[in-house]
Amino acid sequence: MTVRVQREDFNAGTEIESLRLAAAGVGAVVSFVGQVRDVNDGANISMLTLEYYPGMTEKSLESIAEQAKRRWNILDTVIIHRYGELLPADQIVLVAVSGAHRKEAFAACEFIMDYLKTEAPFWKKEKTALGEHWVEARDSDDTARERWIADQ
Amino acid sequence: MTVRVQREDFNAGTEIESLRLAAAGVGAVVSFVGQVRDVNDGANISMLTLEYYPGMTEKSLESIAEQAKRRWNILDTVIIHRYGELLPADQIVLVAVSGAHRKEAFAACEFIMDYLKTEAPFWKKEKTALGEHWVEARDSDDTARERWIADQ
Amino acid sequence: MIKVLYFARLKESLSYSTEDIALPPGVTTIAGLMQHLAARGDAWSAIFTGKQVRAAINHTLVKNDAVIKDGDEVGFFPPVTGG
Amino acid sequence: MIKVLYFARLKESLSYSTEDIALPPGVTTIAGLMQHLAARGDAWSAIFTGKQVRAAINHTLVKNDAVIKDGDEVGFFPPVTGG
Repeated sequence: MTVRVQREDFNAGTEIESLRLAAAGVGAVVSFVGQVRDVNDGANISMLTLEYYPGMTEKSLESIAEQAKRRWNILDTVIIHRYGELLPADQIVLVAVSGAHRKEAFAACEFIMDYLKTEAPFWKKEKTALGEHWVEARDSDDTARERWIADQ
Repeated sequence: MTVRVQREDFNAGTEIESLRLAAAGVGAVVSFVGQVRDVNDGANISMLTLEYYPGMTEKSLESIAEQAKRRWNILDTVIIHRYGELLPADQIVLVAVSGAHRKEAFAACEFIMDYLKTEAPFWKKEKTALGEHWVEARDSDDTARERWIADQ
Repeated sequence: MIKVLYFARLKESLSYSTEDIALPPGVTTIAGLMQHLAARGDAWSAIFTGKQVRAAINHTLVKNDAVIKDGDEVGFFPPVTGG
Repeated sequence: MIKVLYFARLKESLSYSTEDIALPPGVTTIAGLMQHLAARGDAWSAIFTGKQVRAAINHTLVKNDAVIKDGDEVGFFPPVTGG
């Protein structure tokens, strides 16, 4: 289980490859890469600043990965999330999950993203032509997470 | 929309990166990599031979990608599937989907894999200590596909 | 004439992958063609009366009541196992 | 003493991110601490009476009735927006 919160960029291909080759019996690696969009809610984004809570954020991500591991028959997980100043098309987050079979790897990867979005302490500030503002949490993210609770 | 059926290996990272950077408005890339497992149904695999139906296989994969595109608000898809002789830990298939938001990219990627498994003309022959045999289709793959029909 | 292609287990049983045949009189559907080929006996009989066989006409998966026309390419193969 | 940390919008409103304070008499929960801090007025009042604020004790997300002990690290922040 790998959790990294870092300023530096990451290479999704390298992480997928290392999950693929790390454990005997890996049949599938499902991954998610999130990047800074050039437009959000209709406004052009020129920069995104990501703040986090050192110590708590890593602990939160580890707890989410452990929940996924308990819930599905998966082999390993990688979560990398960046902080600091990011530009459009910069990568923000990688979640990758290896498993013997695809169904559980897909579910676990989506579960981790849905929980990360609603529980991991990160905050985004967007810069547009109108200035800077803190991004508001979305109800759709809460809905996405609640689905996993109903599912259980 | 990219579909490739090839003998050569592929680089998942390169494909994810090109989807990421290809279209304005990409916020998420979900990908699936399938590889040859060292054990299947309890037997050690020493080689996997993949056969396909030139012409029909490509057409089938394109049709699956188009169905995904009609069904979800996604931006682009890449499907690469190998044929020929493969060894344990060799990559078999990549499906990657870009979109503005994660939920639809996840659904489309899993949909494509479930349909590929049940509709795209590929056949696997496994080599074990007992010799070679053709892999039998799994009921669980049909079940996975039927879910999308009920969902519609 | 139609072109008939065999794949995977079917190809191995027959030791060949393709043949051009005249559409036999009275054969208008996949089911009819399968019956006609099975009547050759031996490996053909085994292929078409044993495990499940899928069929495609001109690269499209079809059911056994699908109609075959002169010039068509017909493919026969087992349930798929890719991915 | 407890350590109190502020993040994102809260940190910006206060122009600082951390303070060490003695746990005020009678304050035993997150709700009590929020009320105590809001009573400072101005930016503090705005933070704790306006938009939703989440709290963590020692790096674990908690509800407002969670109990604070001497030596705890308490974090206050808006709903999260990562990923």
